[in-house]
Amino acid sequence: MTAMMLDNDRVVDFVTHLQENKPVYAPHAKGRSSFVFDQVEKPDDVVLDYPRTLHSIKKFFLPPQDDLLDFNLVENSFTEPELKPFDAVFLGVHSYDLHAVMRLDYVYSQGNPERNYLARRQGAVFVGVSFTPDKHHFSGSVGIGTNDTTGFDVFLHIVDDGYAVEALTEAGTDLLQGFDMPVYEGALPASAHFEQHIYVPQGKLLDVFDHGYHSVVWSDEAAHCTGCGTCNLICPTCSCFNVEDHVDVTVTHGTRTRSWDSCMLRGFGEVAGGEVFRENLADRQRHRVYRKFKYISDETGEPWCVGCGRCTMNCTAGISIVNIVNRLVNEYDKSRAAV
Amino acid sequence: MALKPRIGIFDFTGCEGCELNHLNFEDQLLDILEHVEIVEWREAMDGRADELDIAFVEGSLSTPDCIERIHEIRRKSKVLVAVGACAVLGGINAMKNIRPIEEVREEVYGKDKYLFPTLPALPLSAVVEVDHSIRGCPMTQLEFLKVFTSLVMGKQPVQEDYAVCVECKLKENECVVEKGMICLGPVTRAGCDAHCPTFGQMCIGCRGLVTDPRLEAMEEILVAQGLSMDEARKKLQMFNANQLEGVTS
Amino acid sequence: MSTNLDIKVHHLTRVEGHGNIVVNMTDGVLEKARLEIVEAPRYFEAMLKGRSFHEAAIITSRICGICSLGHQMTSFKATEQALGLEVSEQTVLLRKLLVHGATLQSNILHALFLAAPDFLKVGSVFPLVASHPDVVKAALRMKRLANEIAEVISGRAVHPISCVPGGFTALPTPAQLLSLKEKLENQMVPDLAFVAEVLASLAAEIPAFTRETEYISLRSDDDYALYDGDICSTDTGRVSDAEYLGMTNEFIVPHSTSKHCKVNRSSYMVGALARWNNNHDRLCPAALAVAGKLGLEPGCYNPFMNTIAQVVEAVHCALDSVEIIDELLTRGIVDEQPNQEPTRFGTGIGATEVPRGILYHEYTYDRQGRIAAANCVIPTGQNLGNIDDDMRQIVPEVLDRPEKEIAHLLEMLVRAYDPCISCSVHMLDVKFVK
Amino acid sequence: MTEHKLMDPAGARDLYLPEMAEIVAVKDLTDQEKLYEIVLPEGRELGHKPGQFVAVSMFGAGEAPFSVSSSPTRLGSFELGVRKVGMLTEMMHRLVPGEKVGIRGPFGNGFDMEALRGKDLLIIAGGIGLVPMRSLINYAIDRRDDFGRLIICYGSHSDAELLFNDERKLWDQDPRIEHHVTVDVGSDEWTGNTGVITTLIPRLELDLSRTVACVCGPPVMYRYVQLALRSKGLPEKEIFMSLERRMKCGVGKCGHCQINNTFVCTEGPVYNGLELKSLQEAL
Ligand SMILES: Cc1cc2nc3c(=O)[nH]c(=O)nc-3n(C[C@H](O)[C@H](O)[C@H](O)COP(=O)(O)OP(=O)(O)OC[C@H]3O[C@@H](n4cnc5c(N)ncnc54)[C@H](O)[C@@H]3O)c2cc1C
Ligand code: SF4
Ligand code: SF4
Ligand code: SF4
Repeated sequence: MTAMMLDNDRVVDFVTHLQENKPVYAPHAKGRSSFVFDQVEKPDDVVLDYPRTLHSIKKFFLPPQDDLLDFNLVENSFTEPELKPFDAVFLGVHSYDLHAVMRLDYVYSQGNPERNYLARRQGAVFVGVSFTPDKHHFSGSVGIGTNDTTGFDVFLHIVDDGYAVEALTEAGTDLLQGFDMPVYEGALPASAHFEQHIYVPQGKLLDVFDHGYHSVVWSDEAAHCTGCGTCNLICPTCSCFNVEDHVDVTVTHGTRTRSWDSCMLRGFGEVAGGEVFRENLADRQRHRVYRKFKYISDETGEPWCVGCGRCTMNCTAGISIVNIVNRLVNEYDKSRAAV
Repeated sequence: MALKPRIGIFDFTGCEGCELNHLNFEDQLLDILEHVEIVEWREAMDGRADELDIAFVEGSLSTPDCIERIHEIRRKSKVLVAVGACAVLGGINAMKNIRPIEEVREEVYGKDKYLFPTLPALPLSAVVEVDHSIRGCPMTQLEFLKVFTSLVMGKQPVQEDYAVCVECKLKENECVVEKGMICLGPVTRAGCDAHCPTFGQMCIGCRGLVTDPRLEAMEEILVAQGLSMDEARKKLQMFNANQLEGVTS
Repeated sequence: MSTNLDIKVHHLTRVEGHGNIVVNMTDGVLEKARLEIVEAPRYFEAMLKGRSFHEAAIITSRICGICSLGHQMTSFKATEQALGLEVSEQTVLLRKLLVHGATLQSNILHALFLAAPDFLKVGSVFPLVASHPDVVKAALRMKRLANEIAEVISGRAVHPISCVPGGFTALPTPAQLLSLKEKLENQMVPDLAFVAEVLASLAAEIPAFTRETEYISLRSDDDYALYDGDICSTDTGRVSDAEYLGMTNEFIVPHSTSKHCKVNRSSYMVGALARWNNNHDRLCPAALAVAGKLGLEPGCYNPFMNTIAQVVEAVHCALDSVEIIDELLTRGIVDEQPNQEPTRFGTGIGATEVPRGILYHEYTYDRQGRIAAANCVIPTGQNLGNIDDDMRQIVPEVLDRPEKEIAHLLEMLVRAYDPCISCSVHMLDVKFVK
Repeated sequence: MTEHKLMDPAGARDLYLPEMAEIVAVKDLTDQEKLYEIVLPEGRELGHKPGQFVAVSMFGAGEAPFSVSSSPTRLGSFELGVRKVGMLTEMMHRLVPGEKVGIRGPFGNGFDMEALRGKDLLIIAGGIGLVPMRSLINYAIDRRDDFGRLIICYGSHSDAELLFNDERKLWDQDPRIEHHVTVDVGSDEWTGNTGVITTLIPRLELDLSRTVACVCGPPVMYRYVQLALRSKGLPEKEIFMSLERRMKCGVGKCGHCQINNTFVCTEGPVYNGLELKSLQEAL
């Protein structure tokens, strides 16, 4: 399929065009140097050239706080809050974040499929954009290039003076309908170069984790970790949650709400009576990383980490998942050399 | 618990911001009054009560008179709730505990220092049994409502025991460390909905430390940000002097 | 008429902090008539030592939750002066708006929740929920809005968050400001008018007592001085804030954990009435009209009228807030970061009008930007001598009344000053001893 | 898994909505434990297996998992034995017959009753572990001929904390049940065994070719019981243990109960010794 050319100075028009049919969600600047996905109000505010957003688009389908039911204490009854599909265009999504959504699709479809997630996921259309890796991105090491179009309906490749626009699905072609663009003449650019790498050949990555369980890496890294939970909470593929009942001040109504949780927290494995399974931070750190590279990966064959770099960048203690994995790789190589 | 619990509000040494925060429930005050009868509250009303279902007590204990009064309050109350950093931790007043008390008195009152007896600033739990805590400086209104509704329903209020970072991340805040600021969020107990970082300010640790706080890791972070070890300790001590000294958990 | 009196009001109610009223008269000789401050000393000046400039206001804010905003503003001014930090005009406007919010909040709290029960002869605001629901609802509405101003601009009504030395860490959106403005105009202004009507009908309940004293407040050329100005005395006129020590002269008295002050007489008064006496010409016309309706006249020497002066001031603050918001909206909110790059390290003084009167902070910073010395002079401390002097005059005037009534009158007197005892002891009960 | 093929939500269940079920009877077991008899709407059967659990909802307090204590062979209602330990269980203890609670489930794998057919059942229960085991015991009693020997070893901290005394008296009288009890610390009246539960095991005469052990109790118990059984020669895969973990969903989503790569709520709570051996974090 031929790509079309979207000049930089027409991006605002393009966003306006997308807004005609559906609400559009796209990255916006926040704070001193951060970005967040938000519904577009002023097309001018959309930022397509950004390193990564604070939360991934996971937040729309699995919200940080999600009411599971509303209850009435007087009548001891409940109602289910309405579940609305996110019938919207998600503009400016990076490849690794859509890969993360696809992993969540798997989690919420297999075993006991969950209506709450699946219902919200309906109707979403994805317009991707390629990105320039910064010092934390390493999605290339888990097989996700900067221009990986898997799952997208439309993809914008960064080229000189603008974007080469590729329609990838029927829904994507429909989106572009009515917005005239000249044909893009050049070849589509290849994936950009990553500074950050996991040093293991593609396809061998998961083997490393058959060996790393008893590594000293875990206690080494845990010594610097505060156990704050940040690394899980900003991860686009983390999906654990807590459930709590909240009662309003009239003590007649309330909601049962689930919120994102983190396996790095001490209380995550605490049961009544105070026993904490995985009391040790080293065990928790291992569990987190094994959730990304082994447990589900053994089932599906792919790493559950998509290489977005969020956990490393946001860790105030400077703990780097790439560093952890590379240390394991190193130990693995050594043990194999010894054999 | 009686259908309409009789409650009292008491104060010890502190800034009374927590008490003021009781009056700041403008939108909920009338609802709250539906569920309880306020029978004693020096700051807002005349009168005293002999027996109470719930005592909300703010302030730290720092004179011999305080110790006597808190015993009396404990005796007459079925449930005692410590309200705010001063009552729960000793609060900012406990910073004076770090330096020898004589030196501090001398500095403020000079030769007249013996006119005014004072003790180290203690949390209520150092002297009497405390049933529940509402943390924060000032007390977190969110948490007050949670404890209040729990007590009215007759259930144990749950205390958050994870870092402020959790709530901060749930709100998709830009981490203030990103702006070069120093933040005690990673070891401070949540429950405030990350109020300070949400307004671009650092977490100062007013809600106390989480269970099993990773202090060495936290100090390492602060030192990496350019503080000396001594300054890092001081930061942590602002609200947690007693907890760090083992006076309270 | 009795010649012996023994009045002890232990842990005075409806005031902030712990104090006792003590009056003692034997055979017609008045031995004691005073307010004893028994709140535990708090040692803030000592706690500040060695702290960084980022922490100064966070710590001093905890001197008092009721005046936390005032302490912060004063602290910023002292720090900024000491470190040579310039702040933007936007920052000053936002701070002035915050000060209005804090003044509204405190004045409304005092006039309607703490003092009004005296006028209506009940022990607290709670019985008024049933007897005067309109007044209570209006009061709650006003207090909510006053708090909302603080919440929108600084994140929190008690111990504000986002104001820091050099500026703000977070800024309000124009939409938030607009909504504040609408509520100020459509709720606060009518609510204040309604409350003024109610108070006018209760004018007879205000004791007719006068004692001329020295009144000290800030004064500035261009507005009703709250955030900034020179120190101004009704006795001796204006001096700059650098001379604050000579305008306070703190000294220790044994019956109070808070220090006392005096300047040209044995005592002086600060607070809303002092501001009224010095600055009534700077009030907006609507506030002056309310003053007229409530019988508050220039040169008023009745301390009980302090409560009325607070209500008059509230009207001014509400209307001036609207003007500040208009100006902010016209200029547009500029996304700026606080200026926290010191250009010098030295001594700085901050003087601001907080609801209870002038507050002074003085800090000296060492070369690492840590506090080497600190001094805070608190309005309630400045008023304590004046309260004692009032008591000494009022007791002989009312000896024909029953002791209980005298005690109640004295409580009302102390309350009229809206004393903030936690503040004053940053380092009240009434005791009559025979 | 490359391209996303999104499942139609119409095919997904409402996983988190409870059914309001009526408590028809409440019985005190000790001062800390109560037994609740519960009926689902329209008298529907719960349809559980021994070893499965339900999530009980109390609005305002939340949800918590409880093993079903009654046997599926006893129709019309099901029973839960609840120990008072915290927020939700304290509120539950105030419930009286006629009131309703929310129920989700049954969840978990439970015991594979087909696989146990014809075997000698060695049931080892510590403390509150008897509550879930009672479901299996009563199942075996009701289908007595389907099984070989029925050996019950029950240990408790003290004699005051012993559960189901009336029922256990019947087990004592039944010649086809071997029922052994021990307490860690006995009162002056106690005449039975004292000592931890593992002291009962060496005395047992087992036919190793047909014995299956089913174990439930506090976490510390498992390691020692397993050691004791192994030293008797019972293979790991014939020892079944029921684990406890924190749970928030019961349907394999919330992540709290995950041990290495298994979810206790869907693949457990019953595991055999061989499976647990590969789960490093299990015990
Ligand atoms: C599979 C399984 C079967 C169980 N069977 C029984 C039984 O038959 N009888 C019985 O008395 N108890 C049983 N428990 C333990 C019971 O679930 C806890 O005692 C109960 O959750 C305590 O709740 P609480 O609110 O009273 O306690 P709190 O300490 O106040 O707990 C607060 C919250 O933490 C979570 N939580 C705490 N402890 C546990 C736990 N052990 N497991 C899961 N979540 C927890 C719950 O969500 C609870 O709402 C079982 C647990 C599991 C996992
Ligand atoms: S973000 Fe860093 S410090 Fe926090 S839990 Fe994760 S690894 Fe530990
Ligand atoms: S583990 Fe870290 S790098 Fe990997 S997807 Fe999660 S947040 Fe991104
Ligand atoms: S701002 Fe503070 S509380 Fe928030 S994530 Fe960063 S370190 Fe944690």
